[in-house]
Amino acid sequence: MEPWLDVIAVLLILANLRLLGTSRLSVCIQTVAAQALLLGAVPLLMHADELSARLIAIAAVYTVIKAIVLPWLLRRAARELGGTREVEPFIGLTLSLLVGMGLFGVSLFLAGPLKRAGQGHSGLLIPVALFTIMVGLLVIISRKKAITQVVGYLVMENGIYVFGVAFAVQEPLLVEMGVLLDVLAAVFVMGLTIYHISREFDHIDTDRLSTLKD
Amino acid sequence: MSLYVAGLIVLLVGGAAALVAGRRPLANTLGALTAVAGGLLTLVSSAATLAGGAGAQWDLMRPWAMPGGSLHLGMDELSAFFAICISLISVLAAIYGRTYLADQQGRRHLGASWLFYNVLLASMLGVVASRNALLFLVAWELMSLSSFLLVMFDDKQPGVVSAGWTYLVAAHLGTAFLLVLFLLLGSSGSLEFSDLAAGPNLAGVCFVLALIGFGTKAGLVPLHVWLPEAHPAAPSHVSAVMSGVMIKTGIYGLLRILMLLGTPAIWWGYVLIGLGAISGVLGVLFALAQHDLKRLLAYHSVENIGIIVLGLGLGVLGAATNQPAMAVLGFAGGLLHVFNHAIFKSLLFLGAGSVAHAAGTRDLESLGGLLKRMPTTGATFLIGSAAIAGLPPLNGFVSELLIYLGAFGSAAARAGVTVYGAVAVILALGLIGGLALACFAKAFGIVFLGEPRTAAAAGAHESPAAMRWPMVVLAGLCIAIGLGCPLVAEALRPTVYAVAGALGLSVESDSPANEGMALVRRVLPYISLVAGALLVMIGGAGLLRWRLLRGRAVEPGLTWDCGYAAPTPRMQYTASSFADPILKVFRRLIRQQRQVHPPEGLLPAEASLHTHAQDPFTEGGYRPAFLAVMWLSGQVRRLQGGRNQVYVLYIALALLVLLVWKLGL
Amino acid sequence: MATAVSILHVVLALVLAPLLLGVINRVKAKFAGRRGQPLLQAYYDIAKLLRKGAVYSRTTTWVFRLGPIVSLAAVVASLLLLPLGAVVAVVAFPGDLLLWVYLLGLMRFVTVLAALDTGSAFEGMGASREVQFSLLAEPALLLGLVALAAWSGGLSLSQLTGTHSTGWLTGTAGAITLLVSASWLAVLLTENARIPVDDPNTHLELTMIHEVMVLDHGGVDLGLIQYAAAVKLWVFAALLAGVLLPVRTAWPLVNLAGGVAGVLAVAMGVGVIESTMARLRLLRVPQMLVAAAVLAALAVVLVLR
Amino acid sequence: MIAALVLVPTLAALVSFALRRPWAARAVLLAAAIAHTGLTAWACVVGPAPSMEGWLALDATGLVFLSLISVLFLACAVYTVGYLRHQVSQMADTQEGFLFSHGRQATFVGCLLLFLAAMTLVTVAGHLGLIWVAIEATTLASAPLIYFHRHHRSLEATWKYLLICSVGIAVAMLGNFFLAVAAARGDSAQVHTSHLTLSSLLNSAGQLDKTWLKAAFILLLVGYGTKMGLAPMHTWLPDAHSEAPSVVSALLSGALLNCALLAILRVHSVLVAAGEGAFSSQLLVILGLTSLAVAAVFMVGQMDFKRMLAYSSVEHMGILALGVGIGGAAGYGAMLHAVNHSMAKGMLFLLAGNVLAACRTKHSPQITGLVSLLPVTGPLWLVGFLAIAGSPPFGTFMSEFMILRGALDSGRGWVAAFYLVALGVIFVAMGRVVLAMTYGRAGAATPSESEAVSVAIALSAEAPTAPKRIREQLWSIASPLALAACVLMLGLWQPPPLQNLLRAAAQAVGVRP
Repeated sequence: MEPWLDVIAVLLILANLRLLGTSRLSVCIQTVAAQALLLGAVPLLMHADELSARLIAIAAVYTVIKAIVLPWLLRRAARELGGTREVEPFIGLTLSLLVGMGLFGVSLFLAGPLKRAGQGHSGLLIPVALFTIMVGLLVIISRKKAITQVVGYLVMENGIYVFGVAFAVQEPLLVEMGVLLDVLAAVFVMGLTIYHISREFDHIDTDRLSTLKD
Repeated sequence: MSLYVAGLIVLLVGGAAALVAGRRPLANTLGALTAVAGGLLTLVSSAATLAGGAGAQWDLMRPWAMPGGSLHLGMDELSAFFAICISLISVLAAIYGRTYLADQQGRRHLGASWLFYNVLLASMLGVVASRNALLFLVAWELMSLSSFLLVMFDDKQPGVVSAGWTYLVAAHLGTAFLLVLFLLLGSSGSLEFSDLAAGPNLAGVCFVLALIGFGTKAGLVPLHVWLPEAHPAAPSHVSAVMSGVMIKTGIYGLLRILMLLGTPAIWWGYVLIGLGAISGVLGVLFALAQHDLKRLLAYHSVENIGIIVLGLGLGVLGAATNQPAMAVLGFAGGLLHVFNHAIFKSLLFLGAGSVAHAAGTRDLESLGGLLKRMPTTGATFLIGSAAIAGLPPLNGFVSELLIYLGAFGSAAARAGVTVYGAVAVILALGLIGGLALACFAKAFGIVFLGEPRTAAAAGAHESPAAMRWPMVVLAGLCIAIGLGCPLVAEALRPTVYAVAGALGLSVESDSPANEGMALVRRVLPYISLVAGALLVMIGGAGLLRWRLLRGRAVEPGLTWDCGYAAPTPRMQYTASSFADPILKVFRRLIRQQRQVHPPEGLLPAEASLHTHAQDPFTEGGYRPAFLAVMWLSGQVRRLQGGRNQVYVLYIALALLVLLVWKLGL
Repeated sequence: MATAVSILHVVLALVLAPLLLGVINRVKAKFAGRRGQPLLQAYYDIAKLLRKGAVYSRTTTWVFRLGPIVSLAAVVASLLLLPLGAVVAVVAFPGDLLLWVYLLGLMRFVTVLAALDTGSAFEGMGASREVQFSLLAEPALLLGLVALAAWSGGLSLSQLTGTHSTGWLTGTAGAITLLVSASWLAVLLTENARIPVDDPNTHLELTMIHEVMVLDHGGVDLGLIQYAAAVKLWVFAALLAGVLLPVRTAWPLVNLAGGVAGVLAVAMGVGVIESTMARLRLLRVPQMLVAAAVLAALAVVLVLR
Repeated sequence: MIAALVLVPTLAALVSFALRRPWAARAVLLAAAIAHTGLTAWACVVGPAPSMEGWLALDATGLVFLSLISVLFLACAVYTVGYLRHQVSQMADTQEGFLFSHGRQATFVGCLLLFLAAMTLVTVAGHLGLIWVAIEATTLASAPLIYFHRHHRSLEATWKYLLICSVGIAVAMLGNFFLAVAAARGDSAQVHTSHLTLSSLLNSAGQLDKTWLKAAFILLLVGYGTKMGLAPMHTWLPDAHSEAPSVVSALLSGALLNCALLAILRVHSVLVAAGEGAFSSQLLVILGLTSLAVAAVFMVGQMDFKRMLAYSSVEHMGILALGVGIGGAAGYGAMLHAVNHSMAKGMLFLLAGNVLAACRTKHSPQITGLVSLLPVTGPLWLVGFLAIAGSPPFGTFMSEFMILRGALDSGRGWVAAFYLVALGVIFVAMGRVVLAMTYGRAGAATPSESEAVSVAIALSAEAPTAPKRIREQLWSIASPLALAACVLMLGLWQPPPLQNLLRAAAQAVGVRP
């Protein structure tokens, strides 16, 4: 199954780059959903020989929440908000891509020592995890809209998940569910907030969300 | 011992009771009464300690549920001396204060005011009695806080809030140095005074820390800037306590630390002399430039602290170079001046309070002719003025004489390089003396003599008896100490010996340190003698004058104004004009804003001279520094620009930096 | 014997003090080619004033009346502390020099207050100048005392001027004596309101200092003031003469005679100065006093080196 | 027993959500707060045993934080009752004058109780994963609280709070993974997360992989540090504190930040046990100093008094991190300081609420003479300033003194100097604002031109235009008074049992007192 992991890793990288390269909000959400779908598959692939009901259950719940529920929420929020459907980056898309490539390099560099320390299944999973986290941060930092920041946050979460999977951090159910619920709730609350923002502000533009400052 | 503790308890309980009484007139009486009662108890107790020798000293230790702390009080010669000063002045000021505040009864929350006053007293008495560093610091800050709260009593007046702020900040920042000081001294783990000791090579650091920390409280230049703000802002009986004794706790602290540090280094003496000289000269110069009576007095506190520190510096210099006579004279002079200054400065502040109370203003240029209207206040103020100017036969002269003697003795002995320190002391004292004389000639002359310059001054009335008596007592003390100086010096001897002994000088009865004391014993009777003779001669001359004028025509008339027959009060010389020539000589040292409109032309129109003296340390040092910090922080605030994206970037950067730095990834 | 001579000095000083004014005036008259007033004119003036009644301004208070009395008492007290060359003072003890300085300060203080008590701008102005100049004279006086104290090793005025042998203007001792004397001459001229600092002969110029301060005094008060001023002149002259004087014999009476002669000589010297110099502009006076202080400081450095 | 501590407020919250009547919600709030305090007191006495295989465990450190949370919450609950009683349906904004409404009172109370439950869970959790969940839960429970005033600024603050804290929390989760990896190294190929209970981590600390452990600490420090308000991750804090209702600010500052600190302390204790105490201490000291510096800079010239208090929280979190990092006497000092800061800051925010209600502005230059205007709040405002600034006779002085002592004893002269300079600058800056507000002629709030304001003022029965003495409600001053008394007591007398508890707490986080 190892080769499949590499394929998934590459797909994840491509998803990240697509995220950075697109100018459309809907594409962003779509990409995150796709990423989550891929992630759901990773633990199954990694432990294909010792599949347990619990593992499958977790993977299923995860996939449902992150690939279906949350994107649906986001899409709804985006629709409610109206406004432009562009992501409105602070830095140009090309530059975003270039920075993304740079970040990938950094990830590879950082992953070196980590890999030595950890026990790698796929040479690519750890750098991909780091890369995904960084891209998530990059999206939060470099995009104007509040909703893209939620997207960035989700991407970051995805990266952390990849990391957990890569090191086979197999947590007891309670924590795992707790984590998932927290993420769900977080996004839900964020979505709610954005909904309020849309009512309070003319259109969702975090430019307007900078009246509180020193 | 039990009297002292009882006094503290009376003060605290009384203060609390006054607080409960709140706005009722009872609060005023209750607060003053307990302040007097508590002060008398501690006065008696500490006087007994000082008089009773080593046997009367006490030490009281109780556990305190506080890590590092203990309720450890003690009374030795030094503590007792300062406790006497504090109690005496506080009692008199409390008597004065009750009447001073009487017209606020029912309108203001006097209970709180008396609570703060009593806490101030208790904390000052606690400061001098504390034998545990933590307890000392708590008492120290309580003292600052309570006096700050008293300063804020008239917070509706313009400028008081900023004065209070300046004071609070100065007090607090000064304390920071003390924290470090005591922690360095207590690095062995215990914060009991008996266990405090400077680590190797740290004595100098400790001295500097003590100098800054305690110097701030004492008002040494350039740490004095709070003093001329805060003291005038407080009610006058509080100013008397603050200026008279509270700033002396700084001197106490400095002495206490010097005693803990043992044999001093030579440079400490030079530093003290240098700071003392600067404080003394600049203090009196700034005072001369003031037009606000209480502000003027406040600057004089800076000056007198300078004189005291000159004495201490001489003492430290003597201790460091083993010149016991000089050391003993320096310490004796400094300590006696602590006592003397407490007396005449509180007298002057009480007098200024009466003036402000009666005339409604403290502006010199609006006063005048008050001696006729307030005879007792005027006479006592005159005595205080002469005393603070160091004139015989009053007490101020005696303490300055002792310092002079130490310095002259060193010069006469031509004892190495320290002679130049001694010469500096003499020069500084001489200059201070001359300037103080000028300043008090101005203060007394403009306020009490001549004709009233405003209707308010013309309508002034003498204060009630309860305000006059404390002043009379203090003025009497000025004279009594001047005449009875040998007795006073004898009473002071244990304290001086304790200090000198702790600083590494041998004070056995046949040791050289006694030269100093022997000199004091030899000289002071002469001072009494000449002072007595002076009084007799004044009486004689008065008698002569009376004899000559008897039966002759003595007529009232107008002041002879060189043919100009109708002088008006506005034609009198003003305080600004009086001080102007001297200030011009020293114009480089003080920043005075002058607005001169000289008379012009053949028929000159209105001409005027307005001077406004700002403290150059405030204007040239602290304010620009504050503004620079403000500006800088204003620049840095852009970092908090309101954008989430940037904020997340900070997090990412922090993460990156830490990871790269710590793990070398 | 020595005590009797000391007392005799005080008596002589009290008697002869007004004579000094006569001497000065005579010298000035001689320089000007006039006959001049009688030598005893000051005595006549004082006597006449003491016979008069008094007019007091309604503005004044008891401070005004106290001024002349206290200043007379203070200056006489300072006389008690004053040696004349080898003639020790009546009261001599370590540190008496400071009491001496501060007694003169007391005299100044009461005079200034009495002046301010009149409420007149003239007197206020005089008072202001008085404190300014005497303040600046103080360092010169004190530094001179330091130099002599360090040289003689004594803390009493009598030791400073009396017991040590100055070696009459030779060597280090001479240099010190000369420097201190020059410095103190300036102090003398300032403190006693002489030319070039002040002009004792006019009242109404705005440049005046001492005379304008006592403008409102009259009769007995003025008499006391003038007498006190004369004694003050004697005090300073005696100090100066004591330092400069070569007479150091074993016979006290000779010393006294020499001393009195020295005082008269100083008075003549003052007369010469007043005749040959013009009054300085007021702004120049501080410079002169600072220069005097520098001379005294030089003496100090010379001793302590 | 331990579970009850969490369950009681949770159930109360659920009840509250269901309630229709505001007064009932308030009653539930008060009852739950009292019950929680009672349970906590009981826990202090009994010292409950760990349950659920060490997932829930209450050690001395946890007990300290639990107690302070509980006490502060009780104080805030009392205050909240008074606060909600006087809510009107429409309020005028203090800055821009528009009208806004509030969230439902029952929801507000419910969220408060959930918030309490989450914070309690942090203190009783003995498993790092559970701590993470609990901390994330605090974020979610408190977000609606910040958005209680329904207007755009509070919304913006809520949004920033949510996003920044979520990012931080995500980083912390990564840190937890790292820790799990570090714990699994020596063991087997499979990482098993029961390793993440504190007890097992501490027991097997010696076998943890050092590199992963260090990386984990950095991630957790930055992650939880975001929540705790350590600079430069503190950026959400001033916004949230200034826009939230004052009682929420009090809880955020006094309780929530401490929870995050507790999480960091847990990890720190693991590092100390693993022999890497120097590493984590150094980082704590550095972040502590950074926070102090940032707080000092931003407090200079700060005009918004609630923001000023928020930056003061940054400062004190810095002091706490510093104290823990320095160790020794400072460790005890830090524990004491956590208590002191909670009390003092809680009091100050509650008072700020009173001031805001009376003066209707957060712009401090418009406020003067509070002493005359508000006879209790005014003096207490000054007391609070002195207490928070570390002036004797308040407990903060003792704790700051001990931290300084620790710094000097451990030879960190420069750290001590920096600490004192920062404290000095902050004192000066804060003093300027507070004194100007407290004293002088009472001439507060220049009423804005908007008509709405006067309507709102009339509704709230407090007329700032006529600066006369205002009679204050007992509800609104009882809590600040009690908290002030606590801080004062800690400066004059620290009960020996408390000393023992604090000492044990300091020991538990790995600093030897």
